[in-house]
Amino acid sequence: MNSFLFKKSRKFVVALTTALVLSLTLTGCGGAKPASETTPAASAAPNSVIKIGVIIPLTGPAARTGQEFKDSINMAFSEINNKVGEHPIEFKWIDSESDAEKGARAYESAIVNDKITVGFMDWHSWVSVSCMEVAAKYKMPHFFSYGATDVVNQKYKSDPEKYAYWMGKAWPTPEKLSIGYVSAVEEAITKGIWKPENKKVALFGVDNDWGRGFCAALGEQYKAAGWEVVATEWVGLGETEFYPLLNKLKGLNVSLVAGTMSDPSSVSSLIKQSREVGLKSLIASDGLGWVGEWYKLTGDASDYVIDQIPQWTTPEAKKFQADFVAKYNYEPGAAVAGMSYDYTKFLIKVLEATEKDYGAITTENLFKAGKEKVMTGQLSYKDGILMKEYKYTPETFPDPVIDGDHYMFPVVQYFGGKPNVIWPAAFKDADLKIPDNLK
Amino acid sequence: MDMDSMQLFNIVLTGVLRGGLYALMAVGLSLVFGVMNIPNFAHGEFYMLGAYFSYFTYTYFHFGPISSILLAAVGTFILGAIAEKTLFYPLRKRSKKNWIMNTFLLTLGISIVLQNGAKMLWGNTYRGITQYWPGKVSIASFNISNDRIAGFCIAMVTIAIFWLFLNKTTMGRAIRAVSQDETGASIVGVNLNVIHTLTFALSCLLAGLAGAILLSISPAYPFMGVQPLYKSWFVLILVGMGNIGASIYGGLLVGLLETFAYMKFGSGWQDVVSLAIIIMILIFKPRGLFAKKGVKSVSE
Amino acid sequence: MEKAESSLTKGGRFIGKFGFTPLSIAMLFVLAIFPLVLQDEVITRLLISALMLGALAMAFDFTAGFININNFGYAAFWGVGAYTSALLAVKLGISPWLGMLAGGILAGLLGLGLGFLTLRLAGIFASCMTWFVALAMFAVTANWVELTRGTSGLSVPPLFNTTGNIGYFYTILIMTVLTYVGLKVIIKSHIGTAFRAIGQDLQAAQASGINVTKYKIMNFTISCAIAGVLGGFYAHFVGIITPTVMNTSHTVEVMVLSFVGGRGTIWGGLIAGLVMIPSMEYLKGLMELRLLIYGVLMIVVMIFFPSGLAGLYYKVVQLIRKNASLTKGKKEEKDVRRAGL
Amino acid sequence: MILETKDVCKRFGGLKAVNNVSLQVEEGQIYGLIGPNGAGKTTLLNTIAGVHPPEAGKVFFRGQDITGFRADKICHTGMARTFQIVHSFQNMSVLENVMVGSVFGNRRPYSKPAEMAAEMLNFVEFPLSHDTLAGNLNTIQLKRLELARALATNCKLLLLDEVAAGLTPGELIDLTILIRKIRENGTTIIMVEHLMKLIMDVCDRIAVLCFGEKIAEGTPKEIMENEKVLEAYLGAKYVL
Repeated sequence: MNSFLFKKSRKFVVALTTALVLSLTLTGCGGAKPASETTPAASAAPNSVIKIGVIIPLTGPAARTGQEFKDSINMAFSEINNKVGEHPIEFKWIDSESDAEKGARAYESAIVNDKITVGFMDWHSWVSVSCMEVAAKYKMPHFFSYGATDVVNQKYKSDPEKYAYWMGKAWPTPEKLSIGYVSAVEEAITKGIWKPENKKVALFGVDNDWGRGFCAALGEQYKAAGWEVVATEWVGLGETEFYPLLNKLKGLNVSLVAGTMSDPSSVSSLIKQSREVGLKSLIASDGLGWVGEWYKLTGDASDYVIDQIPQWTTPEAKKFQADFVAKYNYEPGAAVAGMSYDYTKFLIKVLEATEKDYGAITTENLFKAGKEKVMTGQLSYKDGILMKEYKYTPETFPDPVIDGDHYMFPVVQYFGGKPNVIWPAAFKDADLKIPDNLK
Repeated sequence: MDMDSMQLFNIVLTGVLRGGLYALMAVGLSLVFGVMNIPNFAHGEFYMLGAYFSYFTYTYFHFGPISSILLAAVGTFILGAIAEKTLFYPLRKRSKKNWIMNTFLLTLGISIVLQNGAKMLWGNTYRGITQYWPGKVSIASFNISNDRIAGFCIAMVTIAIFWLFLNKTTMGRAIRAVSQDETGASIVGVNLNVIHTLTFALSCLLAGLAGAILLSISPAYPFMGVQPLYKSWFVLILVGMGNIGASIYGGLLVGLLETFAYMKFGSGWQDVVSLAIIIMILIFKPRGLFAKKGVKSVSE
Repeated sequence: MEKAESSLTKGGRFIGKFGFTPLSIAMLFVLAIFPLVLQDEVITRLLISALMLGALAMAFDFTAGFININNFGYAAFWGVGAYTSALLAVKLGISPWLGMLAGGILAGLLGLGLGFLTLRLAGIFASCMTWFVALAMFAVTANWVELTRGTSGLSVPPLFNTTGNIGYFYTILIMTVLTYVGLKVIIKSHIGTAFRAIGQDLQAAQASGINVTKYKIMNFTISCAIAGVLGGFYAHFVGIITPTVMNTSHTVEVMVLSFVGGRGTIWGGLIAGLVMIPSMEYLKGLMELRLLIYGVLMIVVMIFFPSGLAGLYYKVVQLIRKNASLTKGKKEEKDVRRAGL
Repeated sequence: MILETKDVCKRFGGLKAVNNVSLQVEEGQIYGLIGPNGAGKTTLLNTIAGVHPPEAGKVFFRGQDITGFRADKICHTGMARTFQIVHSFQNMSVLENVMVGSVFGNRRPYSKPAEMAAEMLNFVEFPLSHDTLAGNLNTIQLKRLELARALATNCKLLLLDEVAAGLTPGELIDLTILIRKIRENGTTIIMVEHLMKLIMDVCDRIAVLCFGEKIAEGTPKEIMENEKVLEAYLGAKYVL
C-alpha cells in the first residue's frame, strides 16, 4: 500500500512540476509585455536599435524558400555590419508557416511584443492579405512583400488609405511579366529562325494562386498573338510523375508547351521526363531556375528549355552568387535570394533616407518616407544586381514599374545548365535555338 | 496506331509503371496492418528515408545503382526494426486496449519526428540524381526511361521474392500464421516478438526500396512521403485491408485509374474522380474488391 | 466523476447538469476576464486560436471519444463552414452571423451524407473514408475556381469592424462554452448513453436495441455542424481563406489536442488547446525542434499516458481522495477504483 | 408458437455453419440447444438475433417474419439475448449498463428507466453495488449483468448463450432457480449450453445440432436416449 502510494505520488509530483513550469513559462512570457510598454522616444535615440520584422515561411512546405530569404537578407545586412548609420540592426524572423492565420498572429506578436520598427518581405499572397490587416491596424509600414497575385492588389485597391501601410510588392502580378514568353517566341518566328508546324500551345501550371494567375495571363497573351491554346493542365504541388501529362501533350502535337511550377522537384521532373517521353515541342518553363540546384536534378534534359527569370548576369550578381555559395554552402536562386538581396538593399536605402530627411528612423517616419518618397517614385533603387531600377509610381502601385529600363525578367534559354538571354533585345546573348527534331 | 488505341496504350503503359511502385508501398503497409494491426501513417517517411539512403550512398560514396538501392533497403530495414523494438513493443507490453487507434497516433508522431528530423539533419534541399541508368527504351511510339523499366522490374522482382518468402519459408509461414490468428500462432510456438519486429522491418524495407528506386524521379526531400502514403492507403482500402496479395493488383489498378482520370479530367480532378470511383466500389463491396476469407471486413 | 457531483449542494448539482464543476466555473471566469486585465492583443489573439482549436477538439472528441470513430477529414468540415460563410458574405452580402449558422448547417448536412456513406464501416476504415472524402473536398475547393477563387484565396469581410480582438475573443468564448455545454448535455442524456454504449461495445449496444447507424450518424452530424460554425468564425476572424484550411495537417492538430487532452472527456481537448497552443507559440524560436518535440510528445503520450491530461487529472484527484481517506479512516474501495476511470 | 425457424442456412466462406435448421419454440418453454463444439449453435443464435441474416430460410417471431431484421430492431420486437463471450460497456456503471437495455431495448421506453434497471439487477440478485464500474467485474458478475440488461428490454423471448460456463455447483443451483423464475414471469427462453446437467434440469425441449444440422429434437429424456446424439458426442470426442 505504502509503496503504491509512493509510486503514485512520485508521478503526481512530476505532473505537478511540469504544470508549474509550464504555467510559469507562459506567465513569464506573457507577463513581461505590459511592463515593457516603452515609448517611441526610445527608438528615436541616435544609436537605438532598428528592429526589422521579416515575414517568411521558416517551417512548413515553403521553408526552403524561407531559408534563402533569410540567408540573403543576412548577407545584405552583414555587408554594412548590421548597422544603418549608428543604428544596429536587429532581425525578428517571423515564421508564417505558410498559413494566413499563424502568419498574422506571428506578425502581430512581432509588432506588439518585439516592438519591431518596420515590417519587411513575405512570400505567400494569402499571408500578405491577412498581414495587411495587421499592418493597417498597428500602422506598421511593411516594405516589399513578394505575395504576387491579384488578391493583394485587389485588397489594396479596396481601401488604399487603410492599406497604405503595405508598401509595395516586390513581385508584380504575373501577367505583367509573362509577355516576355510570347515576345521571345514571336520574335524568332518573324526572324524566320523558327517555322513551327502549327501555332498550337499547351499550358501547364502548378495548381495554386501562382500557377492559375500565370497561366490565365499567358493564355490570353498567346491568344492575342494568334496562337491557339489547346489544353491547360493543372499539376498538384509536389507532383513528380508526368508521364501521363507529357504523353497527352505529345499526342496533342503542339509546337509549344508553356507554363510554370513553383517547386523544384516538380519542375525538374517535368523537364527530365519530357526528354524521356520524347516530347516534340519547345518548352517554356517559368520558374525552372528559381531554386539553385535545378540543374543537378534535370541534367541535360533542360537544354533548349526557355525560362524567364532574373539571372546572375552582371558581375555583381555573379559575385553575390559565389559569395552566397561560399557562405551558406548551397546554390541560391536568383529570383528568391538575388531579388530579396536587392530589395534588402533598397530597404537599407529607405532607412538611410528616412534618417536623412526625417530625422529619426521611427515607425512613423518610415511610413512617411514610404508614402512620400517610395510610392511616388522619388526614391528608387538603381544599384541592384538583377534589375536596372526598382521603382514604384502611384499608377503602378502596389506593383513596381515594369519595363526594359526598370524591372523586367529576361527570357533565357538553357544549355548545359547555363542560360543564354534571348529577350529582350537589349540584353540578348543569342537568338532562340530550335532543337533538331523540331525544325 | 490510331489516336484512341494510342491513348489506351499510353494509359496502360504509364498506369502500370506507376502502379508497380504503388504496389510495392501498399504491400508493406498491408503487411503491417494484417499482421500487427497497425495502421502505419509513418510509412511514407520510410520511403523518404530510403530515398535519402540511396542518394547518399550513390552520390557521396559512389556505390553503383544496384548496391545503393540495396543499401537503402538494408538501412530502412534496420531503422524499422529499431522503431518496432523501441516504440511499438513497449506500447504492446503496456496495453492492447484500443490498439489500432493508439498505434495510429503513435505512427503519426513518428512521422512528424522523422520529417522534421530529416529537415534538421539534411535541410530543405532537394537531393536528387538525374538518372541511375541513362537512356531510354522505345515501345511503339512511346519512350520510357531505363530507370522506370528497371524500377518496375526491381519492384516486381522484390514482390515475387517477398511472395516466395511468405509462402515457402518457415519464417514467412509464421508471419502469415500470426496475421490469421495471433493466439493460435503463439500457442504452436511462434515467437510473436520476433515476428512483429521482422514484419515491421520488412514493411519499412519495402517502402525504403520504393523511395530508393524512385530517386531519379522524385528527389529526396523531408516531406516527400506524404503523397505515396495517401496512395498506398488508397490501394489498401480498395482491395481490402490485410489482403497482402491483392495489394499488388490494387496498386496496378489505382495506377491505371489515376492515369485514366489524369488523362480525361486533368491533374486537379484526378483525386476527386478516382476517389469517387473507390467510394462507389466500397458502397457495393464493403470488403474491398478482392474480398476473400480471413480478410478483415471494412464493414461491421 | 459523476460521483463527485452527487455530494455537492443544490447549486452545484445545477451547474453539474451543464457539465460544470466549481473549479471549471472558476477557471472559466479567470479566462473570461484575462484579456480585459492583460490588455494584450497578441495574447488575446492566441487565446482566440486556443479556444477555437479547443472547441474543435471537443467536438472531435465527441465523435472519437464516444462512438470511437476518428473523423480524419475533420478539417474539411471546418473548411466547408469557412467557405460557406465566406461565400455568402462575399457573393450575397449576408451577415457573417447568419453565414456561420449556414456554414454549420451545410457542414452538418455534409456530415450526414458522409455518415450514411461511411459509418457502416468499422473503425479505421471509416476514418480512412472520411479522410479520402476530405481530400476530395479539398481538391474540389481548389479546382472550382469560379466559385472559390481556388488557391488564390478568398478575402472575407471581418466579423467586427473594430481593430481590437476582444470582440472575437468573447464570440469564440461564448461559442466554446455553448459547444461544451451542448455536448455535455447531450452526453449526459440518454442519447449520450447510446453514444457511449456504441463506442464501448458495438455488439452489445445493438443487441440492447440501439440503432447503431442512426446514433453514429447523429453524432457525426452534430460534430461536423459544430466544426462548420467554428469554420465560419475562423473565416471572418482571419480575413482570408484558402483551400489549405481543409488540409489534413489541421485535422492532425485537432486530433492531437483531443487525444493529449484525454479521450471521452469532452473537456480534455479544450484544456489541451489552452495549454498546448500557447506553448507551441512560445517555443516558436526552436523551429523544427519544436515540431520534433511535438512528435515526441505524441509518441510519449500514446505509449505512457493514453488517457491524456484528463487521465492525469483523475489520478491526482484519486490521490487526493486517497490521502483524505487515509486521515479519515477507511473509505470504500470502489470509490477509488472509479475515480481512476 | 413464439419462434419458428424454417430451413435456416448460414455459410462462412465454404463452410456451412448452419444448414437447413427448422425449430419451433412454444410460448413459455425453456428450449435447449446443444451439440458438440463447432456445431453451429452460436451461429444459429446469431442468425435468429439478427447479427447476420440467414442466407436462406425464414425466421418468424410471434407470427411476424423477422428474417433479415437488424439486431436492434429484433430487440424491439421483444427478443433479447446474452453473449457467449460477455459484452459489457466497460466504462459505465452496472446500473448504466442495464439502463441501456431499459432505455433503448423497449419499443416504448419506461418513464423511469433507472428504477426499472435497478429492479432487474435485484431480480438477478446482482451481488455488488449498482454504481460499480463494469470494467471491474469478473466474468460471473458480468454474466449476471448481461442477463439483467437483456431482461430490462422487457423481452418475450430470451436467448441465453452459455450462461452457466464457469459456475460453481452452488452458483449453478442459483442460476437454475433464476432461469425458472424468468420463465414464471412469462418469458420464453432458448438456451445454448454445454452443461448437460443444467439443460436436462430446466429444459422442456431440446434440439441437438451437429455440423450445422439438426440431428434430433425432443424432451430431455428422449434426447438422452437418442443414438444419433450419443454418436455425435462420442464421435466428436474421437475427433478431439
